Amino acid sequence: MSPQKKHFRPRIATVWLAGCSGCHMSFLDLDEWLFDLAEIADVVFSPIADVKEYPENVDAVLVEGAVANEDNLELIRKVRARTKILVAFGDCAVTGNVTALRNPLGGPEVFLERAYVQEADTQPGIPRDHSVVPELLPRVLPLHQVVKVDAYLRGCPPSPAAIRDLLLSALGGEKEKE
Amino acid sequence: MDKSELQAIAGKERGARKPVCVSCCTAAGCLSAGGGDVMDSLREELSASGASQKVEVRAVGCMKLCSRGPLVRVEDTSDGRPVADGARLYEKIKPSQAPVLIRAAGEGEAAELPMVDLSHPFFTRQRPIVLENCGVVEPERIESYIEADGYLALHKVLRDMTPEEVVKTITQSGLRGRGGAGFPTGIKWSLVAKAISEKKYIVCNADEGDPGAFMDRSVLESDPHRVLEGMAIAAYAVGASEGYIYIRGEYPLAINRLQTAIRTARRLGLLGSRIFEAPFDFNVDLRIGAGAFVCGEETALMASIEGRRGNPSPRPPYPAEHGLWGHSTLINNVETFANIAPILRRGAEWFASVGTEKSKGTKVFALAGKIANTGLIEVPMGITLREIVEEIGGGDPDGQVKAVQTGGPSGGCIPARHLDTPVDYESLAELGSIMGSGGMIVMDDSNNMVDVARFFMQFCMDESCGKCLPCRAGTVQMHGLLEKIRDRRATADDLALLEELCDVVKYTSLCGLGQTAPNPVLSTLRFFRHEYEELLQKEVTLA
Amino acid sequence: MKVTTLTINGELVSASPGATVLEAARENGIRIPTLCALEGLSTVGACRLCLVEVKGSPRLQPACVTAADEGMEVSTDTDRLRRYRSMILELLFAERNHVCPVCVANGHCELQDRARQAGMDHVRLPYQHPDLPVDITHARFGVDHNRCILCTRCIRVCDELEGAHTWDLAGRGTNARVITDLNQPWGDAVSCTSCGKCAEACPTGAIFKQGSTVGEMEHRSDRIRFISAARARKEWSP
Amino acid sequence: MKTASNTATRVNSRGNSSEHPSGDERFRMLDTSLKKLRYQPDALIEVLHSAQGLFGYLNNDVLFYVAHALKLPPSRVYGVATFYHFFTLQPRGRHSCTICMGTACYVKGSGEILVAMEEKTGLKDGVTAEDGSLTLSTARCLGACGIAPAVVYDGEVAGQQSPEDALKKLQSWEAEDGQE
Repeated sequence: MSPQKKHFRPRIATVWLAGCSGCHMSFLDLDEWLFDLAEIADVVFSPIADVKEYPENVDAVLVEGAVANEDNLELIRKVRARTKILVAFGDCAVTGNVTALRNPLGGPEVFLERAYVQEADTQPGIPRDHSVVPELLPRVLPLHQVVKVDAYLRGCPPSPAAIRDLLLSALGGEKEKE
Repeated sequence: MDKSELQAIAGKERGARKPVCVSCCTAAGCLSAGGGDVMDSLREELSASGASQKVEVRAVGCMKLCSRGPLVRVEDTSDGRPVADGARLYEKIKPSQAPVLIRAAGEGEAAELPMVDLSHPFFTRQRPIVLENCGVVEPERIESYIEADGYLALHKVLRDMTPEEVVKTITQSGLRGRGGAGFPTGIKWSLVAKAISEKKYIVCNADEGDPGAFMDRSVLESDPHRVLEGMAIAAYAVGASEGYIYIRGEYPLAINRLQTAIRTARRLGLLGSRIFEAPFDFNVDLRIGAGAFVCGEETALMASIEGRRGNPSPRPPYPAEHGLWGHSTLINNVETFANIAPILRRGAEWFASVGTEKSKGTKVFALAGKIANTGLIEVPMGITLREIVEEIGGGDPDGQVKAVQTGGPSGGCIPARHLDTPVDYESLAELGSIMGSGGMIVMDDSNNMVDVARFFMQFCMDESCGKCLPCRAGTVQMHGLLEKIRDRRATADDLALLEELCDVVKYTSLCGLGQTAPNPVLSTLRFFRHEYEELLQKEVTLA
Repeated sequence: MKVTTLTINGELVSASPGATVLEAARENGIRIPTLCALEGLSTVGACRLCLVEVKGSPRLQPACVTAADEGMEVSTDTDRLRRYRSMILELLFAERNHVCPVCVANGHCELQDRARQAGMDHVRLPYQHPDLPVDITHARFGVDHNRCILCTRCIRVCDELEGAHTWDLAGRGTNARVITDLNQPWGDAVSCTSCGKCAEACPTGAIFKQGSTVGEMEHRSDRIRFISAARARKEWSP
Repeated sequence: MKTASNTATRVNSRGNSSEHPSGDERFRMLDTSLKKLRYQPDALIEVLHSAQGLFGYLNNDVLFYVAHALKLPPSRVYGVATFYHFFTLQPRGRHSCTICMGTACYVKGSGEILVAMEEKTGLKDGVTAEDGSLTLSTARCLGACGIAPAVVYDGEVAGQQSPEDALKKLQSWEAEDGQE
């Protein structure tokens, strides 16, 4: 990452929790506008950038996906603590959407059993090492049930234009504050 | 049937009375404590003792101090003694004590059994109008009611008064509906009287649904004819010829006694056609509820009488214009009808002299909860809550009275510091509660107010009919939030959301059940907000 | 009978004799959101979205069942009403499992439309996530209870227009469900004539034509109005 | 389900007072109630009360029979039967324990009795054990507030109950049933 320049240069991030990555695909569909974005902001964390640790002092973040497991929970809390504007990015983040379809059917054991035992081709058994498969939360939650959310971007996925408009208004707002 | 026949029945009844009367409570409260066996033993013992020339045993209704049941009262009027002098009330009587009781009664002595002090404020502070016959007349014998001036008011109305005069009397008495909301009864009657309808109906709402309320049940079990007489008078006043009593299925004894009362009244010509030779017909049918609190709401009640799901409908149209099967219908509750005969017998002025400026007469309460004397009380309007709780109720035996809950799931919790509030419609409303139908539950330190609010919300959630969205889904969400607060998982945001939901459900629900469902939350928030706030967390906790 | 004159949102408007506030508003191009109301069917006043403020009345009135009276002053779009409507919609979305992106009615759904119009961008209340069945035993139609908002349009159209009364409501409160006959699979419901009016009347993706996939179920609720007018008034105008 | 419908139709086509093909006497008794209520559709709730009195619960066969007799749509009969708490569509257990949840009982601890019973039996309010031994339920208010908290064991009201009392009663039933 380049060192902070004198004039204000927003630090933005995107985060992928429990979702299909479709929202990120839509983000990437902004194509050449992404170059324009790079002109005005630094992307400091993203699944499409090789950064291991979510950094401090992020100005705005797009969070795709719902909170479904302990890893998601740990990350979203960290993201919240280190970010000024947190955007629930797409329907999974806003409502739980398809990822929350498991909620009506019972606790996580039901699904682990189905996925790793009943449907297993070889070596049935639920992986209990949570560094391999993170522990599932009892229920899948939309972001705002876990942390404070500043803006909501609906859509499955949100259209590239909607993402661009939201980013511009979020960054514009931050810029004015400087 | 004419007046002389009525008087003849009363005279015969009086003539058959014995000097010593042993009355055993056979209302549900005492029966559930074993009163039925006590009654049987007393009867057996009396016939075995040979004292039946001097002593009689009567199966009467509720004697009010339910927490000490089964209750047996002995009145000795031999040697011309006034009843009050020779009355003794025995408490917690067992069948095995019948011989002692009967022997003592025969000999004009007090039995060595635990007795209730009849000079206690529980009895002396009461003002019986609705309950004047309660525990005195035999509910299963119409003659007993006639002896106590029963059906005289109906006779007077049919022979000497025009329907307009009857409505006017009720209006002048200042009687307001005893079902909860307190709508002036006279106005309600005049609306139905004026309505143009091919047919009109009278409905008695006996779907007493508030948890912790048993006033109507006690009246129906103890003095059913009083309600029938009130309905017949109402029918004459508004021009109806058919009536229904919609009664909870959970009250088998009251149903049974009403059936007996209707049958015997019909046999004597006090129901049916040309009552008292007047051009007036009136028949009453029972409709048995099947367990739905919402059926206390009048449009739901009518749907249920018509054999449908008890879903309320938007008002207007009101039942006075568009009621049962589309006809003009008058709906009053049990206690309202029970006030009618005395008002007509003794006059509107007499009735209006009891109570306060805007709330006339008396109110029956079922006093229960953390209090020494649990039971049925009838007090003049305007009496303070403190007098009821501390004097009549004898205070809390184990702890400190914290709040008094009135109005059931539609009402609120009034904190101890407001105990000097007079009991009238307006004063209770000012404190965010309602008069309600008469449940009065005393709570102490051991009751957490968040849990009390949650309890009532669960009730509303279970009883919501599901027709309108705010009540159906709103009660579920409010209940969830209350649980979350109680279980120390909620934040200040959750409390704010709860308050917003209360506002929405209160103002957008279709019927009274939903509109009042937030009341227990709002009133506990108003007076016991700290109990909520103490439970709040700073951070979000996941379940 | 002459027309009624009343004020809606400060504007003097006239309404046909006997019109409700909702009809009066529509005649004058004023939009009041509704869900349970459907032209051609009886009104029930159940969804509470169409509540309006009437001057002089302490209570909010459902426009669909309130008569437009001479001289009435009605407000349909105050801050308070907007706040209530938004919460009502949140309550609906939280009650069952409305997953728009995989719904047959996505893009043609009255619930979705109302939410968009109300500017409701997220649901603050916890989702209840009830476990509800989908019944596809009928040869041509299906019912997905996850998407049902209990507006009872299907019940009314089946009873009032088709006359079969296959549908009704069972249970109560939050456990209420639309059912066919004795709560048996729709395909076994002998009273059903398979006319499809319930599918046209349904405001969401709850009742759908079999074979439709995401976004393909378009309801023709105007047909209900058409049939109703034809039956009642012998008017066959589209 | 379909057989139920067919039997009911056949019964109706032969007139209301004919025997039910199942030979069940109780249908004849239900006919008596129906006749007394003049087959009025308005009397649906009364008819369901009688039917439940006769059969103990309302199964689909009975509901179809009632629907045909009153000329009502089956869905409406089902809707009414499931609206009211009093009606049950499942057979009840051999024993019943009904805990009063009226306010007076609740403030005196009936909630704890319910929790204890639910934990012990694994049943929920309104549910009958799979082996048919027990139905656990709650009542809105028995009107026995004077003896709160009240519990009804097999139709007998008992006052001033504690969780221990209720569990003891449960044990005595288990012992009884074990002997039989």
